[in-house]
Amino acid sequence: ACNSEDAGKKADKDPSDVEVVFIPKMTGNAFFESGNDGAQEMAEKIGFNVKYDGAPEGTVANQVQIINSAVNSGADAIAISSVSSDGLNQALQKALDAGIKVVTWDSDVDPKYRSVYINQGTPDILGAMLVDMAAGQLDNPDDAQKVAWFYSSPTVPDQNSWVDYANKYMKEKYPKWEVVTTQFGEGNEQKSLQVGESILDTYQDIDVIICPDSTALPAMAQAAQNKGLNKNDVIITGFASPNSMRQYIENDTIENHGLWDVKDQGALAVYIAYHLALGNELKVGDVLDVPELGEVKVEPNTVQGYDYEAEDSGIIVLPERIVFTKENTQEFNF
Amino acid sequence: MLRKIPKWNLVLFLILVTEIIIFGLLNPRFWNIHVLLNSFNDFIGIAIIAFFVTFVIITGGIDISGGAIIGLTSVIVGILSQVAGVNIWAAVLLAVAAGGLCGLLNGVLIAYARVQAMVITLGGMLLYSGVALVLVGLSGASTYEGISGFSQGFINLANGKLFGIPHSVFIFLVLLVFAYLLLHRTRYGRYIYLTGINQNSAEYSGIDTRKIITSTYVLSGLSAGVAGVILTSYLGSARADFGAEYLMPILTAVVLGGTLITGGKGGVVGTALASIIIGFLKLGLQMGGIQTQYIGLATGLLLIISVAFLGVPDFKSNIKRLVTIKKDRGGKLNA
Amino acid sequence: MEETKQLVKLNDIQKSFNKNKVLKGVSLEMNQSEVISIIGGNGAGKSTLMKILTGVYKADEGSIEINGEKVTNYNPSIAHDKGIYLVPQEPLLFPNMTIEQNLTIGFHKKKQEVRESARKLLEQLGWNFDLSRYAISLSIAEQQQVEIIKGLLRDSKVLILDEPTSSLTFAETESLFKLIERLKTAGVGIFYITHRLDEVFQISTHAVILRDGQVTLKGKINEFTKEMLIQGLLPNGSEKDTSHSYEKSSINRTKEEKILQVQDLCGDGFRNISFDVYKGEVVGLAGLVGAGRTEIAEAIYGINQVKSGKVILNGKEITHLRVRETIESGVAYIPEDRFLNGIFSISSISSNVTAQVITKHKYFIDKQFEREITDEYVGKLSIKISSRDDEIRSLSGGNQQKVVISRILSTNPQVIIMDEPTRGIDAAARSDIYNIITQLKDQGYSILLISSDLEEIERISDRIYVIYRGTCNVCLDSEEINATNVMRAAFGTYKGSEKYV
Amino acid sequence: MSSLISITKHREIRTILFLVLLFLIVGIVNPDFLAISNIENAVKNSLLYIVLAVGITFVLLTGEIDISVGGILGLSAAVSGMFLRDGGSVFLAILMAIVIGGVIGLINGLGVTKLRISSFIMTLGMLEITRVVQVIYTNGKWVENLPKTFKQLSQSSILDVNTLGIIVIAAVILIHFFLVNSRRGRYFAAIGDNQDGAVLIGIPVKRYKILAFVISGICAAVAGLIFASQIGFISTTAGAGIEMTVIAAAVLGGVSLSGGIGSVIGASIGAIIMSSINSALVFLKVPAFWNSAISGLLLIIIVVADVLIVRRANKKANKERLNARILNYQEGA
Ligand SMILES: Nc1ncnc2c1ncn2[C@@H]1O[C@H](COP(=O)(O)OP(=O)(O)OP(=O)(O)O)[C@@H](O)[C@H]1O
Ligand SMILES: Nc1ncnc2c1ncn2[C@@H]1O[C@H](COP(=O)(O)OP(=O)(O)OP(=O)(O)O)[C@@H](O)[C@H]1O
Ligand SMILES: [Mg+2]
Ligand SMILES: [Mg+2]
Repeated sequence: ACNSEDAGKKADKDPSDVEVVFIPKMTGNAFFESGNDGAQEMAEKIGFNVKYDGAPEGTVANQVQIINSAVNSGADAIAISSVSSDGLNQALQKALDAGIKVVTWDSDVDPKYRSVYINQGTPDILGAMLVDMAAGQLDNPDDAQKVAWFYSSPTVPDQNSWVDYANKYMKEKYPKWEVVTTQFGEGNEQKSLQVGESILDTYQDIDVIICPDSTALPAMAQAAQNKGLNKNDVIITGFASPNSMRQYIENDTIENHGLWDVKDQGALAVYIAYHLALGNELKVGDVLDVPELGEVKVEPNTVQGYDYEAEDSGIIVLPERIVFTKENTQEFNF
Repeated sequence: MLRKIPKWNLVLFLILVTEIIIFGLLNPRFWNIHVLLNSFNDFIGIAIIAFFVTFVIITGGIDISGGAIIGLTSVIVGILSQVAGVNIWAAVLLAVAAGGLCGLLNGVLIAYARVQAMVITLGGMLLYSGVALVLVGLSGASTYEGISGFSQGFINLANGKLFGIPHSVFIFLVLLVFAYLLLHRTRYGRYIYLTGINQNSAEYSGIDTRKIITSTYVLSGLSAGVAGVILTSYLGSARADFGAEYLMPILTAVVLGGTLITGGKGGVVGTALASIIIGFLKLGLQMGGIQTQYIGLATGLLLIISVAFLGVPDFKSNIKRLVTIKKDRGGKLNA
Repeated sequence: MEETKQLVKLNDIQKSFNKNKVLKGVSLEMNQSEVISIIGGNGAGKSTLMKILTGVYKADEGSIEINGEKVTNYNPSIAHDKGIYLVPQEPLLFPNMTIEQNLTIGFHKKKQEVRESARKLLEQLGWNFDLSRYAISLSIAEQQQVEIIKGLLRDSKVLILDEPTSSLTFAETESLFKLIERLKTAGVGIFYITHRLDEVFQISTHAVILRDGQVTLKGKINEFTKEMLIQGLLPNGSEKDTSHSYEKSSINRTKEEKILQVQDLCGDGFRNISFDVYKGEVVGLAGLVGAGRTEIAEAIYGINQVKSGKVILNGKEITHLRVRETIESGVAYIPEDRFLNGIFSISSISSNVTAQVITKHKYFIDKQFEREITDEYVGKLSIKISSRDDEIRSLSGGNQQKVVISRILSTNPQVIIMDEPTRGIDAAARSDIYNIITQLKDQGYSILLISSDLEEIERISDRIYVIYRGTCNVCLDSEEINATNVMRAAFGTYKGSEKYV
Repeated sequence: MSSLISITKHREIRTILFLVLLFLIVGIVNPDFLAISNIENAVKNSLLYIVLAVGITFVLLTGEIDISVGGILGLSAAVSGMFLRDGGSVFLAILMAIVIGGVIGLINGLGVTKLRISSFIMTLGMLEITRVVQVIYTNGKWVENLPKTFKQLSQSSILDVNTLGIIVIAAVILIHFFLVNSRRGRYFAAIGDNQDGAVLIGIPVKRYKILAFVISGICAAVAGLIFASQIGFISTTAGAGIEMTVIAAAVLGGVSLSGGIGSVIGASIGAIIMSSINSALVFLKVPAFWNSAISGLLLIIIVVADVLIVRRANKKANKERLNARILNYQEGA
């Protein structure tokens, strides 16, 4: 790695001198591991270095520590999926002061502290998507339905924000739907399975269970399978990687689930970080041609509802989100 | 003079020095004194709780609720100052006091009802982190966004520098000296040891062991409260899940520091050295290019190997014995 | 008569702990039907030698022959197979098991058989136990009894009794001796460790004196006199007088004030206890094992609850005070169960000694002061240590007891309650302690002595109250004190003088 | 009254009472909780904890502690899971898991007995190591898509009762009788009760301690298999933090952390309580952010209540025994 202080001057430095630290919320989670796969592939193709660094527990203090170490060890850029919208501010400020470029992906921070956010979709897009995936399976979606939310914990920002929007959306579009419970699995498989089974036992007339969490969804599906239920008895959907859900789609436990191409997201995040680290600038409205991924456009922060507007701070929204069904699940590997 | 320093602390000191040398060779930036001093910020929470969990463990107990108390106090600071509009420093005091109160509950149940400490503090851990969530839920603040917008003065508490040295280093030192004097120089400290070695004998000697035991949990709770405040200041945000991952690191620092998990032996200097060792280990490996998720391997090995070294006064001869024992077994099998 | 068979032979056994050379080449042999008494000062290495014989410790040098065969790779389980069993000095029962489980564990015999033979044995000894009691509820004396039973049940060929009688009273000791006699005729060899020289002459066939890790005297018992044994115990050339030279200096009670008054005290395990202790007096509390003496002492001290009645110290009532307050008002207590309630095993000798005096300091600990106090008592009681910073658990049993006594003495109390203070203490130290008692008396301190050693309690008490099944109906004045009276009273059959009934 | 006290003398029975109480209280709020199917479910869901608790009980009885069980669980589940996913035979996978658990247990045991490392430190270190080894072995990936046949192992039933449940419960009862009635079985508790005493009567203390760690390791590995079979996928943090829950379960069931006291049946019931609390909270229909606070409170109330009951009973028995010796003593006199 080169000295970060003069990073800005050398726009034409060698790719192999650039180190991007790619930080997931936590390690050991299929979603982030897939993002890392995409990031590593991109790095290999272009020739820069990506260091994947995260802790098994996704906590603010751990991320701060990892950011600090990245600064200390002389990284050039950081691409991070943040566990907290405000807890990383001090650490990121230090990174920026040290001349390090900051890109966020998956989960954003205060836009003051990063250049670009690689967004899989704004909370309203994703919230609506969750509801629509369930509604699409119903013959009469306007009828009354009993809905349960099941995800990781009340403290994670992104899942909670999707659910917030989804609840609003539900009220407008399907006013007869009723949320009967919101449960948490703490990202723990055993507990998720157990809570999943308990949901089915406690609310025996439940119609829809939405699980926007990569542990809760497969556990919920397994719980339904254990109880001998399938997609005709209860609708289970949510966000998780296709690899973890394929079997449940194939054996008809669930009809569909969604996600965005997290490999692309990871790849894009590290590429943008690399691009900035080379000394390039990205302004709102710029269009950049990314190898393999095509053209992307930098949108203003306002698309996510932020007030902060600066030339060099913007959002790139991933073009598409995928709904996985029996037809297409084989086509993905992450 | 050297003989007066406990052997284990010397070993820890040597480990620390070795660590600094090796990591510096891997990445010379590690030798930058500012890098090292700044890294105190990242383990200060663990260290100051570990100082007082050392007290608890010496009395023969254990306290695993410290991490949860961090979250609770952080939320209390946040809600009081940002939602209820209480003066930030008053909020800080109240939060630390709340930490002490949690410790008091642990302590009373453990010392007076004589319930096993591990279970009470495990229950406490769930309870306090649960209460933190409930508080946030009831206060109307969003549970997942964290409460921020603290005054610069408060943010400076952990982020500021004095003579170019981060505040956290001073906080570390002040609390270390305080804990050291309390444990190793006062009558109270002596009572902690005696209680931990043999509570009966201590009772017969007129020591009010239950008060002593309770007080150590209160101290531990207070220190977790302080850690919660510092972490909130450092991160500029108050969240219920702060500190959740500190459970094992705190215990690791205490036991690597040479404190006997069964009580009666140990000290805060060891704990302090051990927390620096673990902190630097993490930093050094990260700077050396190792992914954080693999660092557990290093801590695990460090723990086992160094303690094997400690537990056996003459390590070499023990290895020898191990070998010979195996030989003996072989012999028996043949017979 | 059959020719006697050699059971055990120890050749040149050496053993060190760290750098402390404990046994410096000890050789011993034992034949069938021998009772060999091993005597020696505290820390001489007696227990260590016996632990080596049973495989608990490994000798550094030397060899062990059992039934004429050299043993290698020795361990306790082999020792048991060969019929060697050790009844340890400190009872090592399993507290959370019942007595019966304690007796059967590790035993190859069927439970039913063990139960049967245990019952028989108890009958022979005249001891009384509910086998379903948990060991944790036993007093130290009872634990010792159970350990002894455990040893006797084993049908061992070599039985080692390490100070078995140290907390037994005369009655229990008598019945034990009868049984030892019977075992002896059955051909069992017995190593008997004791500090009570009278017992040596009573039961042993041979005596061995161990001093500083070496055998200094060895031979048939009838070749020795008590004086010779005492002489053998002393370091070469030393002329210290260690006979139990205790001079009773009876005080005139009418002139002195009552320092401790116990009035109609009731609690769990005792009822309507009343007695007085005058200034400068040694009052004995005698009784059988389980009579309730310890309970009374602990009630006075504030450990146990008092249901009714009063304890008055110097005219001030101290009945319901907590331990700390009792200590502050001037009462000290040497607990009976040293291991459970006395020592801080992994703490240094010096902090064991000073655990109580440091209350006098305000906030900080004065290390210099600690050193001085420790050195003073190590000297006074001739405690055998290698460094005052050593852990107390590395000391021999007797030396640990001396440390506990030092702790109590260092607080300068007005009344000292001593519960079996000389348990496990050697003759020399015993006279040291008696000397201290004399000094304390002279300074106007008073002592309440609970002792199972008949000779001791007889010799140094000015008066003796005898406890019988939780009640106190007999007080023996100094002219009434003699073995027979004490014994009778302990069995509840004393009719002599009516004045205290 | 006295019969009630004598009932509560048995630790296991007390724990069962707590369990029944828990079910009744939740049942009052939501009668569905008392449905047979749910009770069966509760047992099924706690099988994993039961197996872990049984293993850890061996270690706790000897006066040591094993906090590496979560790591062993994860590692053995991941290794055998990957083997199964790639088409390996179920039998071999089970064997592999058991070997892994046994070997790690053996290392723990050797470290504790031969190198004299305190078991807390040894197993804490091992916990960290096994976690990382799992990450390295799986390359940080989840193990997914386990074959159906394997997942069915935990779901099959005889006469409508979960087969695995029957096996585990039968095993627990057998182990209980081994520990209580057999000569060797009692050695475990004896060692924790009084180690010096155990040495003296010739118990090979070290060997039994090593054995306890090996048993605990194997149990953790078996729990890993149950985990894989019941849940169907294995993340790299599988079983994280489970050690504390299991220790709490054992303690709840009357196992002492200082050794010598406890039974596997008690520990198993404790495990059912610990895992039922999770489901109970869903049945109670309180907002989920109360869950953690309520389960903490419940745990504290149960252990404190239990300790107070025992203390009272012990005090009373002690008093009676002491007073029985007093001459002419009458109750109330
Ligand atoms: N485990 C040990 N570690 C270190 N030193 C020990 C240990 N056991 C005994 N010693 C030392 O060995 C010496 C002999 O002890 P031992 O217990 O054999 O004496 P003893 O003759 O039985 O004395 P006592 O009459 O007091 O019981 C003592 O000085 C003691 O300090
Ligand atoms: N720690 C204890 N826990 C429970 N019961 C105890 C305890 N200590 C003693 N006891 C009980 O108290 C009874 C009375 O014993 P105590 O020690 O008071 O008798 P003593 O007269 O002092 O006899 P000794 O000659 O043994 O000293 C004992 O039989 C024992 O059952
Ligand atoms: Mg001895
Ligand atoms: Mg007594």
